Amino acid sequence: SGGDSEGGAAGDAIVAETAFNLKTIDPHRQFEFTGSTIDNAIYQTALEFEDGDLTKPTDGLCSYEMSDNDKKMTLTLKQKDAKFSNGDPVTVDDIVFSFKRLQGIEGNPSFFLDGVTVKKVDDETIELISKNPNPALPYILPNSSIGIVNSKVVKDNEGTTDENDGAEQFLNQNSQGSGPYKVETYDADSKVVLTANEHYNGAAPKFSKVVLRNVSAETQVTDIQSGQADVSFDLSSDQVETLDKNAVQISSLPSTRSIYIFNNTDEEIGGPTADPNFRKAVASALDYDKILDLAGENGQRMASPVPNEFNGAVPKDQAPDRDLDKTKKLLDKAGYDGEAVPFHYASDQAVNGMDIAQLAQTIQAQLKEAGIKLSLKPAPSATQLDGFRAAEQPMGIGTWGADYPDPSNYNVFVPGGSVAERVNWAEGDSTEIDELAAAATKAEGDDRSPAYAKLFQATTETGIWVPLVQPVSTVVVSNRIESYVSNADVTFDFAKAE
Amino acid sequence: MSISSPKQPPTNPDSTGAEALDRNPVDAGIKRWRLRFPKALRSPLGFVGAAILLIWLLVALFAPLLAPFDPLAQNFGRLVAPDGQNILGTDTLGRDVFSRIVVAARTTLPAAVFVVLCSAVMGSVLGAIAGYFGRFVDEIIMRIADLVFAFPTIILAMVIAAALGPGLKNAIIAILLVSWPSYARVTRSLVMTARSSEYVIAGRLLGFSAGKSLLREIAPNVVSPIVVLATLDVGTAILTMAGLSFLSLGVVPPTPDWGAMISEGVSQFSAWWIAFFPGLCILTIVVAFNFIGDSLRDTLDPHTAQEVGETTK
Amino acid sequence: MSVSATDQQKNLRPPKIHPLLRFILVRIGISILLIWGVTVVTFLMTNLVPTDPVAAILGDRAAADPEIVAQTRERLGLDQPLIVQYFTYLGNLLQGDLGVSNQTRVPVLESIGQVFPASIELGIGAILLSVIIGLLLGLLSALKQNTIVDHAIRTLSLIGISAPTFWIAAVGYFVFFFKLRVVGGAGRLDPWMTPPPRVTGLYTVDSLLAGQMATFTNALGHLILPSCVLALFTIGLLTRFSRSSVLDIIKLDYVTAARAKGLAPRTVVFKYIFRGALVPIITVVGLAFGSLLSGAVLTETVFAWNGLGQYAYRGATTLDLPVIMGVGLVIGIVYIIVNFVVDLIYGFVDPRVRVR
Amino acid sequence: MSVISIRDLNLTVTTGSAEKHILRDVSFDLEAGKITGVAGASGSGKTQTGLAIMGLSPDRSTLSGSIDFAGTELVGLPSKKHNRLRGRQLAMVFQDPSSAFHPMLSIGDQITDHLRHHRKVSKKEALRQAIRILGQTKVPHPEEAVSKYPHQFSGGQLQRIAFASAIICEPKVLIADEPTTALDVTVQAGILRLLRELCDDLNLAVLLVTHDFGVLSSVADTIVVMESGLVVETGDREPLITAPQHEYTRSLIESLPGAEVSPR
Amino acid sequence: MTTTKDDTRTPAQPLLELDNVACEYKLDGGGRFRAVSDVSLQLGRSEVLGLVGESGCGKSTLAKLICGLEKPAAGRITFDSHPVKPLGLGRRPNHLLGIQMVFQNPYASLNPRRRIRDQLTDALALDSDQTWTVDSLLEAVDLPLDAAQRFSHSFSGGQRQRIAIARALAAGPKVLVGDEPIASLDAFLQARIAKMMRDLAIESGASMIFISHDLSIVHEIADRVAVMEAGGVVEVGSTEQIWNDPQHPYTKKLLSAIPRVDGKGIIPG
Ligand SMILES: Nc1ncnc2c1ncn2[C@@H]1O[C@H](COP(=O)(O)OP(=O)(O)OP(=O)(O)O)[C@@H](O)[C@H]1O
Ligand SMILES: Nc1ncnc2c1ncn2[C@@H]1O[C@H](COP(=O)(O)OP(=O)(O)OP(=O)(O)O)[C@@H](O)[C@H]1O
Ligand SMILES: [Mg+2]
Ligand SMILES: [Mg+2]
Repeated sequence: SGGDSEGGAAGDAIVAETAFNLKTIDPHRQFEFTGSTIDNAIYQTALEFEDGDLTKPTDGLCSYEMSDNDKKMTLTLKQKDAKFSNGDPVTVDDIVFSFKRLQGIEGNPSFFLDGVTVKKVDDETIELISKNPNPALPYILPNSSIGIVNSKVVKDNEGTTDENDGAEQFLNQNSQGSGPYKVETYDADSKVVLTANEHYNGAAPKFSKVVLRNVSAETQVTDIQSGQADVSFDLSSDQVETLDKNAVQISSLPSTRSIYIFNNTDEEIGGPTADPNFRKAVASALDYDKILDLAGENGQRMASPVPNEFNGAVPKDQAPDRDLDKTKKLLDKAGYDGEAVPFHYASDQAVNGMDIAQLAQTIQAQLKEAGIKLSLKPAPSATQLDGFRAAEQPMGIGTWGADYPDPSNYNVFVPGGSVAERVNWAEGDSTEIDELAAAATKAEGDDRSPAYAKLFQATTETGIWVPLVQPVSTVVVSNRIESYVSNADVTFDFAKAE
Repeated sequence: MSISSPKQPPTNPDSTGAEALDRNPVDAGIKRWRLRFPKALRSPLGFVGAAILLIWLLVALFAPLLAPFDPLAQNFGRLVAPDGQNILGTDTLGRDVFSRIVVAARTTLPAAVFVVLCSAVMGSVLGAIAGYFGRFVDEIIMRIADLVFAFPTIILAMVIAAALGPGLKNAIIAILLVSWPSYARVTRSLVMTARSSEYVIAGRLLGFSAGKSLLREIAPNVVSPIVVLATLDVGTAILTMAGLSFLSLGVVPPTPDWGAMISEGVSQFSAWWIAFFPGLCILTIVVAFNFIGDSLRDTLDPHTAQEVGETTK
Repeated sequence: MSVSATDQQKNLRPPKIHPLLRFILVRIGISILLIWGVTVVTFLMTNLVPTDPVAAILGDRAAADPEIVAQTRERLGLDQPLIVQYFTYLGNLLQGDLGVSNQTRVPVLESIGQVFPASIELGIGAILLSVIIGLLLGLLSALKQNTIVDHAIRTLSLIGISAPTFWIAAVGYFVFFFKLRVVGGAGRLDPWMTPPPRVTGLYTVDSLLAGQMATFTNALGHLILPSCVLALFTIGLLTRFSRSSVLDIIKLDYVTAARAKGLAPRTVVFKYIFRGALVPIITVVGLAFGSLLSGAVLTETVFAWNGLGQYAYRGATTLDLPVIMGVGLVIGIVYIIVNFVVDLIYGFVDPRVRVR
Repeated sequence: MSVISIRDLNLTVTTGSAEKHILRDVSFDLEAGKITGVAGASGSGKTQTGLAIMGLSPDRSTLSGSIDFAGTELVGLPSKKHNRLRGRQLAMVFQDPSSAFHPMLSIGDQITDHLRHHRKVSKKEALRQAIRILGQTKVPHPEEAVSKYPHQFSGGQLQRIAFASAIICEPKVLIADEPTTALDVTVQAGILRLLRELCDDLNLAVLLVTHDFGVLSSVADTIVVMESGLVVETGDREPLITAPQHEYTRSLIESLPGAEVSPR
Repeated sequence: MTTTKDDTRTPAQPLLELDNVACEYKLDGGGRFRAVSDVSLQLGRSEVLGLVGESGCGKSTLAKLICGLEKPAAGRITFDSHPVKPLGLGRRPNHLLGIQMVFQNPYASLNPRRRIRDQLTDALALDSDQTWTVDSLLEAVDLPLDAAQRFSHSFSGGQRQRIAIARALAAGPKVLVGDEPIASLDAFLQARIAKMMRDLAIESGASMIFISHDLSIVHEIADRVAVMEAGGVVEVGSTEQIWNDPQHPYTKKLLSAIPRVDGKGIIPG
């Protein structure tokens, strides 16, 4: 195709395409994929995951040390040559301000540092004191939401560390980070352009410009093949399959997202779903292989909501299999009379290329074979989420993306957790699980992983959550890019592409 | 907001000669009225349209017999290209595209006809009231119609569907709410012309009340243009429904639906058959209604025909 | 049958203002009333939407905290009665404040300022195409009434108004861009191109103004397919309408009179027939512009054309109320203004209104 | 010497699959300086006869026979050549003056565009002539009239303007199709007088189509009576009206109030 | 404005009386147009009043006023000692049903979608005396009996006008208003239809107001003539009087403009 010569026109710009879910690139407010992809390129963080190894946080701007009781973390400024895009050096004050701003402005990611007190010790040291033992903290700090901003400039532009903060618009248009790039133009609806930060203390990126375009997945297919784009984030496995493998490079990574069926525990709302037998019947009625097929080549089974690569994951060979005889028995036990259960899902959503609407239809067809009737209730994701949040949906598809790679992030699925509340599952509903949860929280060091695995196994066994699949995060890169880095931490590292 | 000057049919000096009859457009139209349907179908376009429609009606009627497979069963390989078994291929979930297309005719056709019937009734009743009673009743109804006109159909329908949730019922409500004004406009203008026409005044002089003359004298004269408009509008309704489904705001899956199939298909360019054939179905059926409507319109007198034509969106 | 001028004047109580001025004033009045109506409809419509804007504003995490929710609700005035909310909304509107998107936190007016020129560029492209092609085809078809040319044009125009836009868009994109490469791809420019310095916001115009020929050709290459797709429906509409409108005119005495004067056929067609047919056609062009705006939603989605349609679609599916209200208002106003202008043209073109 | 001599003119029109014989063997002459009136009930083919001379017969009609115009055969004349005669040699005035003018073009424009086309005169010169001609047809204030629009005139005035437009190129033949039917009697008299004057002054051969024997009785020199496409009687005005020979003519005239027909 | 009092009063109580009636139209561009001003007229029983005047002088407007189809701006109209009220949305009051009208345009005055029989029956229902039947009506206006089953489109203009006359007569009117009922007919039919109207009206004991701009026909059928100019009545008198001794210059002008069918080649006026 003529794409190559046309692509050549792109010169030192790298064009990446994704279907935007961009709300802001103020690091302390952003909480979505697009925002964090951008902020990853703009901001440095106190700690990092080197080479995408999510199990081991490493030094970023700072090095760290945890106290024995996991209550105190000491950060020491390590990269003293780091400079913001306006040339100011990165100081401890900037880090402290960034942490405090994250906490104070009550944005979506504020919870990251819930219960943590930030204290400047001297010009090189910061202390983070947690009320409760907080072993997850090193796993939290690499998140791009905790990017370090230039405190002086941000304060000059209405930035504060409480809810009166007014620097969001400013930060969208004028990024204040020390990462390899800075914002050139920001248009939340269509396009964000980044240019190289000439003060960046690392190796200067090969591509001095990054264009991130808002493009639907179907258009990404044609664009990546025709040389209109260099990187595509949202292709489904079916779409990837059709690509000319000689013209593109494909990198698939295990996703950090989980897709599950939720069942409401309140009989008034859920009807049959309040019955554990029914829920378990659902779990054994699904044909997981076919679902896996939808997710594409490297999709994985899940035995709990926790991704397989994380600490605390239940080994995937323990995931249930299809067993229609069992289903039949369970349904008989539940006394299910064939009534149609409303099944809610977001009709306009795809998770790592997995179309939720298609998944829902597949589930419906499979459950029908097993004698369970679903009536599909699609809605735009905003509406669907409203109903889910209000705990009004009997059954449906939920998705969870890891905020940080630590099992404690999945406590939301445990009774009393924020997601569990949406199926009316409260603390005290199951003493066994409450005990397991307490044990997991208490566990330290190497004990944590098995303790959490036990907790999530028990949680999953209730059938309230039926984990479906851990999709693959597929990044398609055009052949114009000779080498690149794509890992579980940064889906695609613009600065390292050549 | 259209400026329409009520045109009186030309009055020419006349004779007793019978051949003079053809010269008055009003009469010419009326003379053909009783022969209209068969005659309209005799025009080549009308015939082709009727034939296509007939085929589709038969398809819808006998869908269960025609569909070789269960349209919902995900029994085949996914994205299989058209072959001997799946003559139009399979979709992303391994369902037979041909069976889905055939069965989809069962939802689309009745729904479109139903929505058009409802909006034709609603619109023409409102339009007749506005046209006959005039003054502020007219102002209120027509300004509301203008407002609806001022909103792009699909956006309004989109918001309504998004608010009420997707689903055939809600799509129908949405389309109903945006499509009545064209009927209101046409009816109003026809009623206004008829109201001041001499035969209606003659009736009033004979002691008909306004309501009686509206029902007995005006209504029969308004019906045929409305029928024509409605025929043309079925096509529009099908397109709007397909558009809503395309934006996943229409028919709820897994019910087969052409618009939804296209939307699914465009994400799979290489599996072109998923989107291509349903598009063709929409095209042919809308063409059929438009061909028939157009031939019917040709049998109306020019003034009325223009009235119908002008307001069709 | 006319009355002699003197009789008319004797019994005439002349209007206090010139009829043209009055005509304009009445039109302005109606337009303002309609725009007000649009504000009411947008407001009511979005208030009927059963969703909680606060949750959308705060996002998933923060919405879980009832305290923050209550605070936000108060800050946004959502605890006030509906009527108070409406007047606040109206007051803000009058100050040019359309609110802030729940999703992106960007002021709606600013976003619309961004996406509007894109839609206008597409709309103008499409309307130009449809007017030129539609009128010529319609004229040709009428002049060759009942010939094979006429039948062909009529059939094609009927098919044109029957095709689902989004399907044609997808097929067109696949064939002309993906397979044949004769047009530009999705978006308004190739991704690595920098938009021209903004003057009008229309890339084709701005690039010409800035003398950037490469950008111009690129923008044009991207514009051509979506505007053709979008124009397809209106071409059909205008062809049909101008045909019937020309046929109406052809029958009139003044056309026979013009032919009887031995004028060149071209003069008869363009000076007499076309001019006569144009007045009703102008009205339909106004209406067609409205249907273009509708069609744009679907077309823009397929072509990743970052215009009002896509903005509206995203607003509607995320139930981003300020966005929906803003777009509804803007499109309503554009529609009303277009029709106002059409009415004015109508008034100016027709000497019966202009001259007394 | 007749300016136009029509012989055995036949006109058939095909509508759909049916063929309609509109004119059957029509023959009569038009002479310079004389007004030839054509009378007949509605639909008898009066207008079509006039249009056939102008070469404006309906589409899909066939014309046969002969129309001789000063040596030129008009039947079968290529339309380009006919077009050169129209407006310049052959002029026509229509029944309803208010619909014979384009509502959106000024009077000056409409009565001079054929002058400019045929004679290639300048716009200014054309307007000058227009004003002169309007004066000749007694339109009040000709200088202002040229810049006005049709709706600003009464029917009678418009018909005068139509006559002005017809004679501005100094034609030899003028066809007037019911020029007074749409007008009031008082206005009609003025128009008839104008027609007579123009015919005499310019030595025009006039074909006056009408079904009003009162009008014919006032201005026509010769009268042709038609019945469903056939000429039933031709003759000089006075004998034809007072002593009609054909039964049809007789019945027509007798039906008129105040007609003075000599008893048989 | 020259106005003339109607001084040719019929001795007894007049059937219809117009007293200083005026009517105004609102114009599209604003402003008002006074189409009829200060008209006083009387109509006796079994009499035919001709109303003449040039186009646009207000004849139709006057006819509409009489039928209550326009609202008078001033003045009073009395029919059979009842005031004529403008027609609103409701039924026309019974005592006013005695005024019926025949319109100018025969193509528009019959309902194209209803059979002739139905339209005549509607009218027959009003006449308590049962003077007519559908058949006798058709016979009276010289139409074949099978006409009743047909729709209006199968009739020529002259035939339709006769049906319209039949319908007006069927209601048993006391006043028949004909608004240029012959104007759109062939010249050779006009006199015939006009005479038929007069004969039928008088035979059934009604009076008639006959509006026309064709003076020679009015001369044939009217007992009295009113001449209108620019919204006002300038002269009223018996037909003979108007014809032989017109007083008003406008009447004179009007009369002298009628061309005579005498073959003399004299242009009138
Ligand atoms: N374009 C046409 N196509 C077919 N038939 C036509 C056409 N124009 C006229 N006729 C028919 O030709 C016949 C003669 O028409 P023409 O107009 O010459 O009559 P006329 O004597 O002028 O009548 P009038 O007094 O009503 O003007 C009529 O029967 C008419 O129906
Ligand atoms: N609805 C109306 N609005 C405004 N002006 C009107 C209206 N109807 C009639 N007129 C005007 O009122 C005047 C009288 O009209 P009317 O119809 O009564 O005249 P007429 O004598 O019946 O004329 P004609 O002989 O042409 O029928 C005319 O100048 C006309 O332009
Ligand atoms: Mg004629
Ligand atoms: Mg009148």
